[in-house]
Amino acid sequence: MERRIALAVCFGFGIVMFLQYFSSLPEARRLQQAVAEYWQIVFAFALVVGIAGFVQANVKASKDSKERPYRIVSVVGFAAMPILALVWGLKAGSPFMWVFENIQVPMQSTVFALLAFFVASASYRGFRARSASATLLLVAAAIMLLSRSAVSEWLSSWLPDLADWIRNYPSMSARRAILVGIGLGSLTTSLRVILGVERTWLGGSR
Amino acid sequence: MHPLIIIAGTDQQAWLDPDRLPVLVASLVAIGVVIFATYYRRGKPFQLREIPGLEAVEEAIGRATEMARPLIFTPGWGGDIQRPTTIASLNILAQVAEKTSQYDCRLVFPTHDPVIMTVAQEVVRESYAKTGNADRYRSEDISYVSSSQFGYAAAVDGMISRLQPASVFLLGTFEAESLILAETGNSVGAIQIAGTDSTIQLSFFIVACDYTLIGEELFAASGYLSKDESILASVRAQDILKLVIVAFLLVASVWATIATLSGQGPGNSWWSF
Amino acid sequence: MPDISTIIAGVLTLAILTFLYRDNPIYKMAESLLIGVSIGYTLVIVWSNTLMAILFTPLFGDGRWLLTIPLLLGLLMFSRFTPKFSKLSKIPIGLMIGSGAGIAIPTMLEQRTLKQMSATVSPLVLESGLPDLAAIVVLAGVICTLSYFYFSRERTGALGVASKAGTWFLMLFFGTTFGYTVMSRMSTFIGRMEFLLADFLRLTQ
Amino acid sequence: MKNFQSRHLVFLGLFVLIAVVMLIGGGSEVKVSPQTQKMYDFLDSLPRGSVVMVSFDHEASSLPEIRPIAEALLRHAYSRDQKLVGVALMAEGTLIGYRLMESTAREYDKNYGEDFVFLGFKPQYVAAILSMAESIEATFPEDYFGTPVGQLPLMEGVDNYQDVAAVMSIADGSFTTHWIEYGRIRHNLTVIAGVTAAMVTTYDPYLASGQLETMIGGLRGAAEYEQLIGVPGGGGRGMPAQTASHIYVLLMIVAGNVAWWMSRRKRDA
Repeated sequence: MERRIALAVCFGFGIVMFLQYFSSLPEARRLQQAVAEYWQIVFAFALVVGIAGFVQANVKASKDSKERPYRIVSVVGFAAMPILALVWGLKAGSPFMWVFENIQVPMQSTVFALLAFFVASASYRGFRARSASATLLLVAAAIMLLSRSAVSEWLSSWLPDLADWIRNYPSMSARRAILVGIGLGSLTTSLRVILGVERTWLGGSR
Repeated sequence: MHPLIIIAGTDQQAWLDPDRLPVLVASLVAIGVVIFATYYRRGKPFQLREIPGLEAVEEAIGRATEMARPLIFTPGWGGDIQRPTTIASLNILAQVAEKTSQYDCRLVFPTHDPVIMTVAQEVVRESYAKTGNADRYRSEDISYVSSSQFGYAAAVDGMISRLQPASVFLLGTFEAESLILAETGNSVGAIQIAGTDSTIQLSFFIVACDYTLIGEELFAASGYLSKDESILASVRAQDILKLVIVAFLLVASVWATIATLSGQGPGNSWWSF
Repeated sequence: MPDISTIIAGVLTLAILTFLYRDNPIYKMAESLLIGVSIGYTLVIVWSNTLMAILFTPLFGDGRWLLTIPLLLGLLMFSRFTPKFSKLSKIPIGLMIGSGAGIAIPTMLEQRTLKQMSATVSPLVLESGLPDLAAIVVLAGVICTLSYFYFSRERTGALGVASKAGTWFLMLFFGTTFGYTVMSRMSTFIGRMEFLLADFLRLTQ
Repeated sequence: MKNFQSRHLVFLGLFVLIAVVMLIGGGSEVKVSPQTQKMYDFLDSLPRGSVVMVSFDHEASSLPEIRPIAEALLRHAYSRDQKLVGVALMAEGTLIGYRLMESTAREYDKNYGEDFVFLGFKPQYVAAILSMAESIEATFPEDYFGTPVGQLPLMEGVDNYQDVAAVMSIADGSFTTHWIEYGRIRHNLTVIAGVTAAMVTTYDPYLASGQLETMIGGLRGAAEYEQLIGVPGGGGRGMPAQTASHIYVLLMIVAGNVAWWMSRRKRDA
C-alpha cells in the first residue's frame, strides 16, 4: 500500500515539476519553491533519524572498553553543540561559533590539506607511462603543473599559451562530451524514476 | 487568465515560457526516444560493449569474500537523493548487496546524507531478503556519518584504515574528498572501483583507482549488472540520442562554415539555445 | 605565546596530520571529536535555518497552515523508529525523488546537453577562409569522446578509431584537470602551514 | 619501522620542502591572465553604487585558498564604492563570509548597513536562489544579526535580481553552477566567480558559452588580482611555496616512472 502511495506521489510530483519548468507563471515559481522547502523539511526530520542511528551505534560500540573513550568524545562533542547554541546562541563570538572556528574548522581544513600529500603520493604511483594514452595523461598533467607556477615565465613564453590551448580546446571538448553524456544518463534515469520503472529506491525489485 | 504562449521579449507571464521552448521540444524528443527504445525492442536481447570496471565488480566482491574482509561502498559527499547519480549509485548498491548477501560478505555503507541512508537501508535490506538472507542484514552498517565534507572524509578514512576492506566502491557524486578516500583505500591494498559524474574528480579516480566508470558509464552500469531490460533500453536510447547529437553538430558546423565562407558571417545561429 | 584558541586549533591540526603516518589513537580521537562536533553543528544549523525558519515559525507564528503537509511528511520519516511502520518513510522519499527527477530532466538536458551542444558549434574556418584549427579540434574532440560513450556496438571499424581518439581526448582532459587541481590542493596545505608556522609556532611573520 | 613505505617518504619530503620555503619567505611577480584582467575590467566598469551580491558558496575547510581570492575581489569592490550584499549558500561559509566582508570593509572605512550587509545562510541553495529572484526580503527577512532587512539602508530599493548588477560566487565546489542554472538561465542574473584552482576546468564550458561572465581561479588568480589592484595579499605570499610544490609533484611523477622502469628492467633481466 505505502509503495503504491509512494509511487503515485513520485509520479505526480515528477510530472508537475517537469511541467512547471516550462512556465513563467509566478505560480510555477511558487510551486518550485514550496517543493524545495519540503525537501529541506523532510531532510531535517531525516537528520534526526540519522543522528539517532549515530548515537545508538556509539552507545553500542562503547561496550568495548577499548572503543569507549573515542565514542564518549564523539557523543559529548555532538551533544555539546546544541547545548552551547541553546544557552548562548549562534552569532559570531558565541561559544558555539568558538567551537566551530577553533575545533571544527581547523580539523576540517587539515583533513582537506591531507590532499596535498595524497596528490604527491598519487603522482608518484599513478602516472606510469605504460601506454600511449597513459603517457598523454602524464604529459598533460606535467604541462599544466609547469604552466601554473611562476617557473613557467622564465622557462619559456609559449608554455602557458600551450597549456591554455590544451585546456580551452581539446581538454574542454572531452569535458563537454562527458557532460552531454551525463545529461543523457540523468535524463533517462529520471524518466524511469517518474514512470515508476525504476523502483530501487523503494527497496526490492524494479 | 494567463495566455498559453506569448511573444518573446514581453514581460507578460504565460503558461509556456517561449525561452524554454527549445528545451521542451528537446525533452519531448528525448522522452519519445526513450519510450521508443523501451517498447520497440522489448524482448530482444541487447548487444552492449564491455565496460572494464563492471567486469571487476564480481571480482571485487569475490575477493572480499575470500579474504573475509568487508566491502565499503560510499556514494560521495556531493549528491543528495534528488540527484540522478545517487539513484544510479543506489541501483548498483542493490546489485552489490545481493551478491554480498549470498557470499555473507560484510557490506559497509557510510553516507553524509540521512535521506540517502534511509533509502540505502531499505535497498540493502530488500536485496538481502530477496536472496533469503535477511538475517545477515545489519542496519548499523548503513550509517550516517557526518554532513560535513571533511568530517565525512575523516570518518570514512578511519573506517577504511580500521576495517581494512578488501574492496572499496566509490560510486556517486564526489568532491574534494575523492582522492583522500581513494589514496587511503589504496594504502590498505583494497581493490577500488570508482565512478562519478563530477568531472574534476574523475581525474583523481583515474590516477588512484583500479577501475573508473566515467560519467555516463555510471548510469549504464546498473543496467549491465542487473541485465534489467528497462535500463538497457535506456542505454540504447542514450546511444540513439548521441547519434542525433552528432548529426546535429555536423550539420550545424557545416552550415556555419558555409555561411562564413560565403561572407555572411556565421549566419543565423539556429543551433544556439 | 599564542592564545588558547590557537593552541587548541594547532594541536588538533597536528593530530589530524598524524594520519599520514598511519591510523593511530591520536588521530582516532581527533576524528571522533570532529565527527561528533560536526554532526552537532549540522543539527543546530538545520534546527535554526530549516525547522524554525521555514517550518515552525511560519506555521505556528504566521499561521501558514499549508505547511502542515511538509510537517506530516517530515513526521513520516520518524516511522523509521518503529519497524512496523518504517515503510511509511517511502512516501516523503517518493516526493523528494519524484520532484527531483522532474526538475532534473529539463535542467540536466539544458545544462549538460543542449548548452554544451550549441557551444560546440562554430564555423570551421576563419573569416580569412583558412581552417580554424581550434574549432575543428573541439568538434572532433566532442564527437570522438561521445563515440567513446557509445555502448550499443563493439568498438570496431570507424567507431573503434573514433573511440580510441576519444580516449586520447579524455586522457588530455584528466591530465589537465589533475595538473590544474594540484594547485588548489597545495594551496590548502600552504594555508594550514601558514597557520602552523606563523600563528601556532610563531616562526614566521 | 615496518610501516614506513615509499609513500611516507613522499609525504615527508613535501612537508619539509614547504616548511623550508615558507620559513625563507619572499614573494614573486606574476603575469596577469586574460580572464583575471576581464574580471578586473568588469568590476571596474560597474557604476559606483552598483549592488553586487557576494555569495559565499564554500566550506570552511577551503578558507586557506578562498581567503586571498575573496579578499582581493572584495577590496576592489569596496574601493570602487560598490554596495555589497553578502549571503551564504553553504552553512560553513556564513561566519567566514561575514568575517571576510567585515575585515576588508574596515580597510576601506565602509559601514555595515550602508556599504555592505550580510544576510547570512539559507539552506537548500536551489530554493534560495529561485526565491531571491522573486524577493530577497522574503528569502532573508532578517540579516545575519537579526535586523529586519527593511531597516537596512542599503537594501532600500534592492528587491530582487533586477536590482543586482551581478552575483559574485566565491566557491570551492560546484555551487557556482547553481547560480548559473537558476540565477543566470532563469532570471538573467550576471554571474561572476572567484573559485579554487581545482574548479577552474569545471567552469570553462560556462565561460565559453557566456553563461559565466568571468572568473578568477586559485592562489595564482588571487596573486594576479592583487597585482592589478596594487594591494599585496595572501596570493602573492603563497606563490613561492606553490611553485615549489608543483615542482615537487613533477619530480614525484618522474621518480615514479624511474622506479617503475627500473623495477621492470630488473624483472626482465
